[in-house]
Amino acid sequence: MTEWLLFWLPLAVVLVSALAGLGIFIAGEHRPILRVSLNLAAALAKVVLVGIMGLLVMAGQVPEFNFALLPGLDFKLRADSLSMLFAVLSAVLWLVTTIYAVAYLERARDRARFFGFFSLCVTATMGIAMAGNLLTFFIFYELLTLTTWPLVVHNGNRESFAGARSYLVHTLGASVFLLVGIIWLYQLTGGQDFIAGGYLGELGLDQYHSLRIVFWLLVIGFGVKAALFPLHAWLPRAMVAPAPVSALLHAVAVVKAGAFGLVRLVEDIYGFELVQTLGLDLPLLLLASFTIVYGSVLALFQTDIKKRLAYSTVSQVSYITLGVAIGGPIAAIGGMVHLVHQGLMKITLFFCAGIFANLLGVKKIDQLDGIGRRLPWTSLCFTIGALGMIGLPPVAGFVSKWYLGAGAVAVGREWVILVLLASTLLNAAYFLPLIKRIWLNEPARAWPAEIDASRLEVFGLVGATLATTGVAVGVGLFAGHPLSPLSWVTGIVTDYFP
Amino acid sequence: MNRLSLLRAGIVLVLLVLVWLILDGLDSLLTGLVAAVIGASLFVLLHVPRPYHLRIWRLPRFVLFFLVESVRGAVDVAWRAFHPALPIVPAMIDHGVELPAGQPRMLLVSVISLLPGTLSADLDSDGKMLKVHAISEDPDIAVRTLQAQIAYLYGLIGTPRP
Amino acid sequence: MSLLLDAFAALLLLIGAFFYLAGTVGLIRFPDALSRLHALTKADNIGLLSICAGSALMAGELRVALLLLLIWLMALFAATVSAHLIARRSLRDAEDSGADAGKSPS
Amino acid sequence: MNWLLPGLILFLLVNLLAGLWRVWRGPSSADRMMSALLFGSTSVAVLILMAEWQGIRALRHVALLVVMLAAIIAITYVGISGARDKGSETNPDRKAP
Amino acid sequence: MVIDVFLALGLVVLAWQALIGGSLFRGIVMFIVFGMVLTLAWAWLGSPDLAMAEAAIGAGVTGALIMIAYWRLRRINAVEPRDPSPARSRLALVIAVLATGLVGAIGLAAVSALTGDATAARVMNETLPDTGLGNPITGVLIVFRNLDTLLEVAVVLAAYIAARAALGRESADLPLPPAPDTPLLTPLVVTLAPLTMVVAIYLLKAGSQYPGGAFQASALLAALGVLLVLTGRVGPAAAANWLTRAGLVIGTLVFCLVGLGMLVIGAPLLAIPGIWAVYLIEAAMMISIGLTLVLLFAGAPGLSGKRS
Amino acid sequence: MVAEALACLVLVPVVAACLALVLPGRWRWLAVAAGLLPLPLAMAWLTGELGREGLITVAVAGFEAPLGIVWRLDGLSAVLVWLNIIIALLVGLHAAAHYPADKLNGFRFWPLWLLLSGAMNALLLSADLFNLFVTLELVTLAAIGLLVVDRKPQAMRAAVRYLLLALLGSLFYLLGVALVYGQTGTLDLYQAAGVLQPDLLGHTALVLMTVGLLVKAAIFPLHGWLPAAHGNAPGPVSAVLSAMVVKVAVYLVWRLWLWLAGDWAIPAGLTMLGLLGALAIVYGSLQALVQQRVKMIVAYSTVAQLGYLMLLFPLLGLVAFQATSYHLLSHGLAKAAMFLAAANLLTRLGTDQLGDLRGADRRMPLDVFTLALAGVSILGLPPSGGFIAKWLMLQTALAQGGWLWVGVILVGGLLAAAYLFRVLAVLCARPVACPELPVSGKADQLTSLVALGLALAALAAGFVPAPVLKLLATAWPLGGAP
Repeated sequence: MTEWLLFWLPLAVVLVSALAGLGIFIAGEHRPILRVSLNLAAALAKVVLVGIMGLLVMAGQVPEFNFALLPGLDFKLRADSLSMLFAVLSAVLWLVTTIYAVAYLERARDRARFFGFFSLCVTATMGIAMAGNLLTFFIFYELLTLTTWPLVVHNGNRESFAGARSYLVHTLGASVFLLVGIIWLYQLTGGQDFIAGGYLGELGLDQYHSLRIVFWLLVIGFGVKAALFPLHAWLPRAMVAPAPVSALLHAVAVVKAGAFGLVRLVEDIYGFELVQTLGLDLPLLLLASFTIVYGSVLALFQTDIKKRLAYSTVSQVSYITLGVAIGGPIAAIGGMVHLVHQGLMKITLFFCAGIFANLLGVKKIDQLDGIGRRLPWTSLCFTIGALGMIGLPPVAGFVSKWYLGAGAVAVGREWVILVLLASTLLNAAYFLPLIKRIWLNEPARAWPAEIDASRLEVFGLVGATLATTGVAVGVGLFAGHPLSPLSWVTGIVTDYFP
Repeated sequence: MNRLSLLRAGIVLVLLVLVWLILDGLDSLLTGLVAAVIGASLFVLLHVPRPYHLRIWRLPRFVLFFLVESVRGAVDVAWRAFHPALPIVPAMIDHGVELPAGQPRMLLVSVISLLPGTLSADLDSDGKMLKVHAISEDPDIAVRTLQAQIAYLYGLIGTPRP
Repeated sequence: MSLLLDAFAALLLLIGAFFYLAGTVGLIRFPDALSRLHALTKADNIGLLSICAGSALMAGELRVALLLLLIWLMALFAATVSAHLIARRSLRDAEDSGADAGKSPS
Repeated sequence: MNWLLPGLILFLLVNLLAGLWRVWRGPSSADRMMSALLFGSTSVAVLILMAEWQGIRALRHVALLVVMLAAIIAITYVGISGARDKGSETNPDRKAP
Repeated sequence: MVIDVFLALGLVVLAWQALIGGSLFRGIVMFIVFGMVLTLAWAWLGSPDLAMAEAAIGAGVTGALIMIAYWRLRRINAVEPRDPSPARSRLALVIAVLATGLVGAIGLAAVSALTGDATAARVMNETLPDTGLGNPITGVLIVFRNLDTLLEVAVVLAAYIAARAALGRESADLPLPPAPDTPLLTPLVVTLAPLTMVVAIYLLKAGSQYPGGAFQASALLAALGVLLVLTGRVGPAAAANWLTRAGLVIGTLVFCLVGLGMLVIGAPLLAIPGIWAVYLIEAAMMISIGLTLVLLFAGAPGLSGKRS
Repeated sequence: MVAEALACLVLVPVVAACLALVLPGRWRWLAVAAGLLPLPLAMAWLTGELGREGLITVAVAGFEAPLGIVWRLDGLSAVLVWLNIIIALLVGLHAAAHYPADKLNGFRFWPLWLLLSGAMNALLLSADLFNLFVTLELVTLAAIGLLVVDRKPQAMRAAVRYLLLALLGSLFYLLGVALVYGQTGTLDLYQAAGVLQPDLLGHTALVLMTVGLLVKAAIFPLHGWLPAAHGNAPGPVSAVLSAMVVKVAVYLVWRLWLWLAGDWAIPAGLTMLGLLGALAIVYGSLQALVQQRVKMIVAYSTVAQLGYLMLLFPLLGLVAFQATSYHLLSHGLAKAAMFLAAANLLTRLGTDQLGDLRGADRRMPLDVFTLALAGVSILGLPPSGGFIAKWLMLQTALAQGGWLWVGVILVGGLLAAAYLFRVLAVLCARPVACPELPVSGKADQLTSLVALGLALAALAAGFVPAPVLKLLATAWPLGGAP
């Protein structure tokens, strides 16, 4: 029984949303109740399944689904600790986002298409989380590109196509590098599983040149989705998508997939030691640092709320890269835990921006004046999220930054502190004025496009937002709890740096 | 089908068997007979009954006439072709046709082209007037002689002279 | 005897060839289409007859002779009928183009 | 005597190609058809001579085939090349530049 | 040797002329002359089979078909000068389809006639006596490599269906030239038709031992059919009755069924049980191919007889 | 039994084609069914047998080569026969729903369809150079007949052009065959392979045959006829033209270069062919990028995708062979699906002009989805058969350090993405006006489902490549990777 469960569970976790997606397509546009129930049921099922899997992993089991496409070419889904981190995040946020999206798109059209691809998109994300080797990772990575495209073009207008085109050019271009890199690696070592500490250590010196090239190929491949400078340009342009998409894209699915890939690359393929030996850590670190500062600076100049959040994402996601590039257990903890923390905070912020836009038509920063009085709960969430981003305790962001800074000091790269400091200042510079406008400024006489939302809609939207806010605060407050992301990550990192 | 047609079909059958024999010898006479019967039935399907028929015993005479005349015609035309001065005087004459439709008229029209100096050029639609193209003198006489010969061959007149 | 026969056959073949030549010369030299037709029909017909006869003599076999006769008869038939049809065609074409002389051919 | 048959064959072939000049030159389609007639009858003669020379009986059958087809082709030519269809009585060759 | 060179040169000149001939009509005549000279060339090279095939198919029937297409083209252009292109392409298609089929057929004959001391030829000469056939070419076509022939008959069928599909139903009244109104034609037809029939059957029968066979016979039959159509004794019909359709497929069908039948009784696929099967297959092929060619000439789905 | 099954593959469709012409009324359907349905059964049995034997040979009519014709079913043929059968059945089903009865019966669709599938099987089985010529002729003519069943003027013109070029190609091929026969005294490909020498004559023969086949395969720069023909053909016909008809010509080029001249070692020639393929990929994709009609885009995509098949020559090796063969298979499925989906759009919306198709996904979601799914395989994105092929191709190219080929494969993928997403973007765009579709009948649904089925098959090919590749490996003639 357990054998059976351990084998099929990873596949079930991945497929449950895919089946939901298909069901939604078949249910079609004109059966909303069926569609929504299906969607919610699948999301709940997924949370449950992921939960079961988490328990198994905690019990020391390794759920693993393996299917040999070809000899030496395995399709492998495996739940290790790192997988679980990402999987839990995705499963939980999918549930929340689904509730939010149902409410958000109450008045929109083409909902079947939207939710169908949304579910498929989650499938891809889950697959990325559970991928046991590079091939599987690549398969879901590309699937993610394909399934998010219809979401980006969802509005069907000129800007959305421009955004989608930019998105495709970047991601597909990157996938070319990724594919070459992966195949090259397969040439060198065959298809090996991800393993803590990497599996390339045995390769001799004569392969180092190849390994360096492959590393950068893969960094390019993952870096586009992770919005690493200079490959980030698609992200702000993709803001044309509906808010739940932005939320999911930027908080969980796409950018995190890239960042997650970078973590896998450094920790599970090369192993930090080898990265260091090859002299690759410093360039990656510099790149991440630059992106952090650069994204923040650009965010400063945005007048559109979602755009500002997008540039903020560019900056924040690089924290993860930064964490793994610094090296050392402490920084690694900071980076990886930021995967979760940033996800929670950023999704909250996007939810809020979506509520502002959807209910009141507020899209620009200067339209935010006094919105705190009109939408107090949402504004509160927004504020908490923003403060978390800046790194104010007790919200989650603080924990990440703390570990990053401490980790940098631990390995003797003190200058990173400066980067963090600059970033924090800039964060404050672009978030605080918003908070001021929300709470302190006088509201305008009329909101740009206020709609008469039903109670249920508002409940869905705000409820989801409150939930994510709560979790974001919770993980910060209870960081010491054995089930918190931080504890979890610490467990992971002890594998990497024994 | 009247007796005359039957007779003709019989003659055709015999001729076709003869053709088969020429082609294949005696090896598979049965196949030959089948082929000849198919051929003869085709004839029966296609042919148009006429009230006159060829008198076989008058054939040798006509053949002789034809051979001699066509050799003369060939020699005549060869002489003209090789003659440096190219002695030809193209002319077109119309000539009445008295022969009935069918084989006699066909024979006239075709054989005329082989006689010295004459070439059948056109026959009007009711078949009563033949345009003859000539490159020598006296085409009239040649046509008239031939008509008589054919008429005699088919028993339409009693003497081969015009 | 055989030599004589062979010589006669050869003579017939040569005669046949001569008439063929005559036909071709006529075809090339004669001034108008109908005249050329004269040359061709008459000369080729006798040329073929002569060649058939010569060949039959050489082969010295009744079946071959009869086959050649059949060939000649068919050729005769084909030649005369075609000659008539071609002449007719040429004549009517000439009439038509004469009648249409005022118009430009389109 | 060995030279006689091939010689004659060659002679007839030369003859035949000389007739080609008429096809090439025309001027009327009647002339062209006529040359085809010449080709038919000359080919028959050549085939008969070849049959004799090479001792292949079947070549006489080929000759018979050619002869029978010649009549049919000639009728096709005449029927087709000059049939008086509306608007295109004139000789198509005159259209050619 | 001189003759070889002469024939070769003649062929080159004629092919060139046929392709680039100044006027279309001249090109067509050149093409037919080319066919005749090619016949002579094959004869001179000592392969009467190919000579027959070339005379019958290459020069004879193709010549007639190209002529009728030429006539139709001119007529269509004259009647509807505005947009002749669809009709043109239809006709061009029909010609081209036909040409492809014929090239295949000639290629078939050409390859089957390749002899000399090649391995295949040597083996064949050893095996031929066992089959009861005297003509190696028929041996190749019907016995040894009959799959080629079977598929080639199917090619003709496919070509016809393709042409038919392109022409469509409305083309039942594709123009045919009026029969020349001369009293010569009836006697001509009456004389030629029975004779052609007998010669065709002879060629079919002779094929097993001497040069000849279904392809040549069918070409001769097709020529006869063309004559009957041209003289108005047989006219186009608007639809193909079942007899016509059966006639079109009988070649392929009989061939396949004989082949499959042998398989059923345990012999190798397409093994030929005896000389009677050779005749059966050849007769069926003759009917199919001949009928196909005549229908293409008539440009109609079916044929109907007329008594004049 | 083997002979029976092989005969079934070839003769049953041909007999059915005859019967479909002769039988009256409803009986024709029976003939069609009887002509197509036994094929998968026979092939399934044969595949089992092939797995045991490794190679199946049957001397047709009981005469072994060099006298007779030998049928030879190896792994490569088997895979292609399967593709042919799948296409014949599924696309045939699509056609049955797509066309009214009068376009199917009589001298129209079915007889040609049956002849085509029979001929294709005959071609794939044959190991005889001349028999291959005849089957190729039959394939071409049946394909051309199918091309004009709708009697559209553009299709007619395209057909004429295609036919003339195909005829030229046939003649070239035939000439080469004659040379081979003259040299070796046999027409059997495998017997000739041992005898034919890489001298001037042998090279000439090879080049002649290759050029002839490349015309039929529409490999750049001889592809000129393809887009017009495939873009204007009726839907089901476009599908089979792109999925099978051009492929078999490439298949023959493979047979010639790897089986007949396998041990000649002519790197210049191999590279040349590879370069043609590379140019085809780039040129075809660029052309597809600027077309204004969906079917034309798909047709140019075929031009491009055919180029990949030529990369076998420079990459020469077992893996490359498996990769290109697998590409052939999955592209066949995906392209058939695409053409069918495009045809559905064209039939039901009345146009396939890109500009008029805005918002088509609202009206025909299933077909747009099919286009997208098939596109995944065409792009070579996972999970799809195209991905497996691309992966293996890249793997062997990288292993050999063939950076040019790596680049070409990757650029081709990107360009494919460009032209496919261009289409999808329009289809998903918000329409100017959104007229509702008339209620779709069962037939329409069936056409959409068939297309979807093919697209799913192309995807499924990404999950179970192992048995197919194993089967292919048994056919590889040249031993391990060089």
